[in-house]
Amino acid sequence: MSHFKEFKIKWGMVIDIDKCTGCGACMVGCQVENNIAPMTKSDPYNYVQALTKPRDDASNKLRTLTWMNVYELSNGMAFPEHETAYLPRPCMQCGNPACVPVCPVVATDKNEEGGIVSQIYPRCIGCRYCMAACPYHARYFNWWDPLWPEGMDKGLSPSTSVRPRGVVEKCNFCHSRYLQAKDKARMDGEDPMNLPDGAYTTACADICPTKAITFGDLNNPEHRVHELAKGPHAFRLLEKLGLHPQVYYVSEREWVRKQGDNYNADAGGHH
Amino acid sequence: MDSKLFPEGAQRCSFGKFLIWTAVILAFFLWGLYAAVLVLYNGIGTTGLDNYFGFGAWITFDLAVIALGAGAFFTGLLKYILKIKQLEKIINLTVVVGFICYSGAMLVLTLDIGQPGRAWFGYWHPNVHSMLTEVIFCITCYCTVLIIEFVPLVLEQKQLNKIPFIHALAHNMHVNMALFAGLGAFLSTFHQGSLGGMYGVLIGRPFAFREGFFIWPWTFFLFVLSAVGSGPVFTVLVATFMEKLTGKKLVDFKTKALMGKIAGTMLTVYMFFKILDTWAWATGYLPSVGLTFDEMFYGMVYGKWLLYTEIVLCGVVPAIMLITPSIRNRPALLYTAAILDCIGVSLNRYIFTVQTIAFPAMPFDQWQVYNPNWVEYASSIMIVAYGFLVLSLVYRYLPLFPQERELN
Amino acid sequence: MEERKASKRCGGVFPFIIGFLATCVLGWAVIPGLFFENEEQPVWFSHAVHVEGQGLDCESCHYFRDDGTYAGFPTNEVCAECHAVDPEEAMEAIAEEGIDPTDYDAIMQAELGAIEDNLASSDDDMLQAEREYVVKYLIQGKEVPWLNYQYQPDNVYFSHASHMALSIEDLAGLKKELSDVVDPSVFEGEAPEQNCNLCHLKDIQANNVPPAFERNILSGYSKTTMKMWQCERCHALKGQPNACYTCHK
Amino acid sequence: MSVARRTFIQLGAGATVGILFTPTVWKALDDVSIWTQNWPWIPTLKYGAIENKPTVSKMCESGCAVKVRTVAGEPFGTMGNEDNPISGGGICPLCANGVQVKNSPNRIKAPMLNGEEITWEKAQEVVAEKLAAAGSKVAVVSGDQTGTANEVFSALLADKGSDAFYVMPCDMQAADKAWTGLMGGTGQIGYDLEGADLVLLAGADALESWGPTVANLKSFAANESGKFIFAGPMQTKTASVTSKWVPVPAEGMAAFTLGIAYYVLQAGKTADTADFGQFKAMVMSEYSPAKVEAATGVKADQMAALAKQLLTASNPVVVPAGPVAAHGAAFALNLLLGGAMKALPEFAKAIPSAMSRSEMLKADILEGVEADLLFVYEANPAYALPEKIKAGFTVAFDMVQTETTATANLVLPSPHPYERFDDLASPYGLAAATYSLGAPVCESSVDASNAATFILGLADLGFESFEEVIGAKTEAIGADMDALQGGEAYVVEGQTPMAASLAANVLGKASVPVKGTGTVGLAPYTLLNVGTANQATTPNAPCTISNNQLIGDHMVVMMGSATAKQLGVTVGAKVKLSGGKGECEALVQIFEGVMPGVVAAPLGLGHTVGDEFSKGKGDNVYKILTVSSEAAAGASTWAGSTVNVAKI
Repeated sequence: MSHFKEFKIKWGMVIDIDKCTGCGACMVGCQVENNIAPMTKSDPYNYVQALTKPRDDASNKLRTLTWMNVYELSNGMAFPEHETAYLPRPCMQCGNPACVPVCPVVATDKNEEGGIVSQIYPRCIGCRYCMAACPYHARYFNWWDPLWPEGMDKGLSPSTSVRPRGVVEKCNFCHSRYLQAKDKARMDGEDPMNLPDGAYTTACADICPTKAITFGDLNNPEHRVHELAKGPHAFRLLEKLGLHPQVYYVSEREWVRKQGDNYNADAGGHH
Repeated sequence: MDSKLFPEGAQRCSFGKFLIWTAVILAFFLWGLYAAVLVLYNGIGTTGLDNYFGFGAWITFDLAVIALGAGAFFTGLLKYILKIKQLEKIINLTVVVGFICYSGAMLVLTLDIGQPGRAWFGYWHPNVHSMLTEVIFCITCYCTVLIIEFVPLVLEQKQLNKIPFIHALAHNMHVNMALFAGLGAFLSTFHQGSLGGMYGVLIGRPFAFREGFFIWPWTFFLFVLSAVGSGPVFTVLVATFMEKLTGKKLVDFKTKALMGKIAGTMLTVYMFFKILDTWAWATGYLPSVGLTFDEMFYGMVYGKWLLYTEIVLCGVVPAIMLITPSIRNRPALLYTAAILDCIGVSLNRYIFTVQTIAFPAMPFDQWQVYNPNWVEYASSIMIVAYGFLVLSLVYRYLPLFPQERELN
Repeated sequence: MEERKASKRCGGVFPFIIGFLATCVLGWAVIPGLFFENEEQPVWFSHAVHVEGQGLDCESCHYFRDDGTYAGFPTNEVCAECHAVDPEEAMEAIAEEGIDPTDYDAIMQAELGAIEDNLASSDDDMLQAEREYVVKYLIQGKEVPWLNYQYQPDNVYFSHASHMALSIEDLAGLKKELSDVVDPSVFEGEAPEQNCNLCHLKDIQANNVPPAFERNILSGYSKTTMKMWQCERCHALKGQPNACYTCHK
Repeated sequence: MSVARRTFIQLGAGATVGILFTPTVWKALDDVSIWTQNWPWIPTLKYGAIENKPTVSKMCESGCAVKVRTVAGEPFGTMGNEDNPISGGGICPLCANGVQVKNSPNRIKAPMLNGEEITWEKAQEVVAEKLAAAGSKVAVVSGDQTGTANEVFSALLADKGSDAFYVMPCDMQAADKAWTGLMGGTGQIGYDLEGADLVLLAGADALESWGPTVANLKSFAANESGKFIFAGPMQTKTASVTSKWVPVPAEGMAAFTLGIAYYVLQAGKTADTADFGQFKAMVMSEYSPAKVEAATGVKADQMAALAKQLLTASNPVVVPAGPVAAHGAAFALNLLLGGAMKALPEFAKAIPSAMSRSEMLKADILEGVEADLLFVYEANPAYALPEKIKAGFTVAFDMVQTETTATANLVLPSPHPYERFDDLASPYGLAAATYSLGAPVCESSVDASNAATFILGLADLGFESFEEVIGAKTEAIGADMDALQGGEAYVVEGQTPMAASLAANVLGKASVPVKGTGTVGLAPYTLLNVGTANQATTPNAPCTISNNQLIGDHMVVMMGSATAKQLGVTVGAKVKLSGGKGECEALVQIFEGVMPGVVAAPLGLGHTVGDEFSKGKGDNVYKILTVSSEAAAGASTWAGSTVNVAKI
C-alpha cells in the first residue's frame, strides 16, 4: 500500500551536523514564520480551564509545536572522551511517507511537484494516526487553541494560516515561500518549475548563523544540495525502514553517523 | 409498580431497589460525562496524551471492547448461518453486549478526535488506502446492523408485543435475521481485521510493523482470530455476572460450556499463529532493520513480562483450559479461563497501541512512558456505566433470556 | 370505522404531498436566502467615476508588485496620490478647531480648508463620499476595510500571477464545462483583454454603486466566494495540478 | 382525532422528505464544517506588501544586524542581513524573536514615577530637579556595549563633573583593562576567526554566547581549513563543533595560557616589548608545565601539544575570556605568536565631551556603585548584580519590565530597537572596526521615547535629539548615511596590535589560580536562548531551552557522574547550591562533558519580574557567584566561584 511517487523536482535539505551548535535560532525562526503561538500556561479567556489542568509550558517537550526540533546527541562515553553533537530535525518529507497512507480523510498527501508532504488543517479531523505512524516525531498536535499574549497576535506572519486546536501540523519546508518564489519567477518571465538555487529557501536555512542547513532541489545539478547529498559523509535517518527521507545529514564524525540508524542486529544497513 | 412491563412470568426486584441501583450507575456516568465535557470544551490537552502518545487509553479501550464485543457477530454467525440451535439461548445477550460495546466505542471515538465537528469527513473525503477509513465505515455500518438486531428484542417487550402490527414486525425481522447476521459477520470480520491492520501497516514503527498477505498485514488476521477467540466467553462472563447479581439462573451451563468450546478452539488457532508471528518478527524482521528483540522492551513499564503474560498466562493457558472438556466443564475453571482470555486480548490491544509508539525508533531518542489521567479513565468508566445501565433496563423489561422461566 | 374510511379516502397520500410541496417551496425559494445577510461597503466607491470620469486604468490601483504578489485593494498611499489631503495638516486643523479627531461627523460638518480644498468631486453625493473617505480613513491613517466579494480564508493561497495569462477568449471553448464555475454571460460578446470577469464582478470598471456584500451567517464567507470544487473543476479542465498545496497554506 | 393525528404524521413525513429534496440541509451541513475551519477566536492574518527593512537589534549583548520583515507595514518577523559582516544572513535566537518582544504585554507603556503613570514633561521636571540636587554624585549603568547612546550619557556625567560610568561586567571590559591598562596597548582587541588557521578558544564560548556570536559562527562556518580548539571547564555548545575540547578550570585559564607560552618561549619566540626578558624569566620559573599541571590539573603534554600546534600554525590566535589575567596572558601569547589578533581603531566621537570606550570601561561595577542619582540604561543590575548598586534616586530606561525597573524610582519606556534610531559600533571581538546603524522600521506601540534624547533634554550637549547625534557620528567617522540606513556596515580593518609591555610582574602574580572554599567548582554558562544578564528569554525561545537547563519551573545543573558520586546525588535529585551571598535550588542532570569536581549552571534563569516565559522559571545563578578581587590586576572577577551542594 506504500506507493512510491517520483517527482521531477525534489526539494530537500542537507544539514551539516558538524556546523550546528544547537543555538536554537532555526527553531525560533520557524515558529515565527509559521505562526506557532508561544506556549502559555494559563488561558485568561477560558474559565473552564480552571476546572482541569493548566495548559502546558514550553519545558514539557512532549507537548511543544516544534516543527523544527534540535536533538542533542551524545557519544555515550565518560569524561574526558565524551562528545556531543546537535541534530536539527525538520519534517523528512519522506519519498515513501509512513504518515500519508494512514490518514483516513486525505488531510495529508504527497502529490505535488517538489515532493513536499502536504498537511491541510481544515481537512484534518485530529485522529493522530499519522503521528503514531511517523518514527521521526515530526508531526505535532494542537493540544490547545493557539494563544498569543495580549497584543502579540498583531504581528502574525502572512505565510501560514493559524491552526485551531485539535488538528495535526508539521514542517512543510515553508511551503508558501515556494508559492511566492514561483510567482516571482512568473513576474520576471522565468520558468517557475526551474527555480535557481536559493530562489526558494526555508526560514530555518535562512536564519542559521553557520549556514549548517542547505536547502534546494535534490534533482537539480545546479543546486548545491544535489552534490552535498551524495557526499561521502552524507546519511539519512532510519534509512533501513525504507521511508526515503528528502532530508540528508552530513557529519565527519563516525559516531554521529552511526546514530542515524539502528545497527545493533547483524543484518547491516549500507554504512 | 412497573411489574406489568416485566417479561412474561419473570420476577424482578422492587422498583425502589432498581432506582437505587440505577442511581449508583448514573453517579459514575455523570462523573465521566463531566470529564467528557471538559475534553470537548478545552480540547484534548486535558488528557494525559502527548506528541509521543497520540494514541492511549481511549484507543486501547475502544479496541478492547470491540474485540470483546465480537461475541455478537461470531455467535450470530454460528447460530443463524451454521444453525447451531443451542446458541439461541444466549444470542440475545450477545447482541445486547455487542451493541453496548460498539456504540460505546463510537462515543469514545468522538471524544478522541480533535475535531468532532468534522467526524463525517471520514465518509465525505475517504482515503481508500487507510485502514482507519475501513474501520470508520465498518464500525458505523455494523453498529447499525446491531441496532437492527436489537430492535426485535425491544419489540418483544410484553406490552409492545400486544400490538398486532409490532408483533408481526418483530416476527418478520426474526425471520430475516440470518441476513443481518451474515452482513454483520462480514462487516465485523473486516473491521476487527482493519483494527489490527492499523498497526501492522506502520512501516515507521518496528514494534508493530508486519509483512502480510496482499494488502493485509498479519496483524489483520491475528486481530480477527483473537476477537472471536475471546468475544464469546466475554458474553458468558457477562451472563454469569448477571446471574450472580440477580441470584437467578439465566443461561444453562451447557450453553456456556459450548461458548467456551467455541472460543477455546478459535483461541488455540490464534495462539498458534500469534506465537509463529512473534517468532518471525523477532528473528526475521527486527534484525533486517538493525534491531534486536531485547530492544523492544524497556524497564518494568514496557518489560518482556507484558508479552509473556499476554501469550502464555493469558493465551496458551486459557486456550488449553478451554479446549480440554474436563476442565471446561467445571464452572469455576471455565470462568477462570474466560477471565484470563479476556485479559489476554485486552493486554494485546494495549501493547499494540501503547508500546508500539513508546519505542524510540531514532537511536538518539528516548523511551517515553505514558500514563493516562483521570479524564481518560472517567470518560471510559462513563461508557462502562452506560453499558450497565442499558443491560439493567434490558434485563428488567425485555425477554433477554429465553430460558429464564424454565431454569427458575 | 369512520377513521378507517377517512384515511382510505385520501389514502394518506394527500397530506404527504402537501407537506412535501410546502417544504420544497420553502427549501428552494425562502430558506437559502436566510443563510445570507447583506453588508454595504464602508464607503461608496464608484468605479465609473474613477475609470470613465478620471480615466484611470485598472493597473493604477490594482497591480502586481515586483515580488509577484498582487496588490488587490489600493492602500491609502495609492489613493492619496490623487486625494492629496495631508493628514498632518488636516489633524492640526482639527486640533485647532478643538474637535475630537475621532468625531467624524463634527469634522465633516466643520468643512475644514485643509480637507475641503483638496477634494476633487463635482456633485454633492460624490463629494460627501470622498469627504467621508478622507475623514474616516485617509487622515486617520486607517486603511479602508473593503469587503471582498471573492473573499478566501487564510488557509487558501491564491496566486493572481499564475492566473494572469488566462484569456477569456481561449476559455470560451470550455463555456459548457465551466457553466457552474464561471458566469456564462462572461463569454458573451467581445472578450475584453483582461480576464478579471472570470472570477470578479462582471464589468466592475463600469460599476457606479457597488452591490451589497452577501455574508454567509454561518461561515462568514461571501456568497460569491468560490468553492474548492470550482477551483478544482477548472484546474482539471486546464490540466493544472489539484494537489493540496497548490492552493492551501 | 385519530384522523388528525395520522394526517399530521403524514404531513410531517412529507415535509421531511420534501426538505431533503432542497439544498437546505446539505448547505447547512457544509457551512457548519466551514465554521469549524474558521473559529471566530482564532486570529486571522494581515495581508499587503511584504518588505525586509534593515536595522539593528540589540537584544543580545553584541547586537545583531537584522532585516525586519513587515507586511503592510506591520513587523512580523526578523531575518539576518547578508550585506552586513556582523550578520552575513544569520541572527541569534534572541533577536530572531524581536518582533514578539516588541509586541509583548510586558512592554513598559508609559513613564512611571514610583508606580504612578506620569507624562514625559513631568518626568523631565523630576529628573532635572534630582540632577540639580545631586551635583557630581551622578552615576550611569549602561547595558549597551556598542551604542552611541553611551556617549550621550557619559557626556552628561562629564557635564556634571562625574566619571561614574559603569558597564555591566563583560569580557570587553576585562580585555580593555588588560590591553590598555596593563600592557599599555592602544585600540580594541579583535580576533580574526575567519582568517586564522588555528583558533584556541581559551574559555571563550565564542560559538554560543561570547563576543559577536553570530559573526563568530559565520567566521567558523567560512573558515573551512582552520582548526578550532575549545578550552574550558565544560563541553559547551561551542565544544560540540570544535575539533577538540581541553578541560581547563576557569580560574586556571591564565596559568594554562602561560603554561603554553612556556613552550612557545622555549621555541625562541619573542615579543618586541621593554619587559620581554622579565616576562620570559617569570614564565620559565613560575609557569613551568609541571607547576601549571600541579595548579590546574591540565597535563603538561597537553599544553606541549597545543603549543606545538600554535607554533606550526601560520596564523594562530588565542581567544581569552573571564578574568583580566586570563586576557593578559592570552594577549602576551598572541604577541609572541604574532598571529590573527588585531587592534581595532576606535571610531571618532560624536560628542567631544563624551568618554572614549576605553574610559567607559574603566570603572569596576563589581566593587559596587553608590550615587545620589543613578541612570540605568537598558541594563538589569538588580538581577545580575544583586546588592551591588545603591542610589538615592534611580532612573531606569528599558522597554520591558525587569527587576531593575521594578525597584527604580522613575521608569522611562525605551522604544524597541525596531522603533528607534540606534547604532552598533565595533562589537567586541570583531577583527575589524565595524559601524552599523538602525533606523525605525515602525511606529512605537507604546508612549516611549529614546533615552538619549531624554538625556539631551537635561543638559546642553549641543544636540536636540539622538537622531542628530547619530547623524553627527556618521559624519565624524566619515560613513555614508544612506548606505548605513540601507543595511551596509562601515568597516575599517584592524591593525597589528602593539603593546608597551607584557605586564610581566602583574601577570606573574595575577595568573595564580584562586579558588573559593566550596566543595565543588561552579561553571556558570550562558546560552543566548536562555537569556543574557540584561535580556530575559523571549516568547518563542523557551521551546528551544532543553531539559538540561530547565524542567518545569526548576533549574537544572549538570555534572559528570564522578562528581555526582562524590556529592552523593543522582539524576533528578533536588539540590541546594550555596555560594557567594546566596543560594539556588536546582535539579541534578548527569552530563559527562563537565570536568570532575565542577557543577555547570545556566545563567539567565530565575527572573522575579517579567513575562510568563521568564518569571519564576528556574533560579538566578548570579546570586551564588563569588566576586574575588584580582588584587594584582586591580580588578575583580567571578572566576573561581565555588559552591556547596546539599540535597533537599
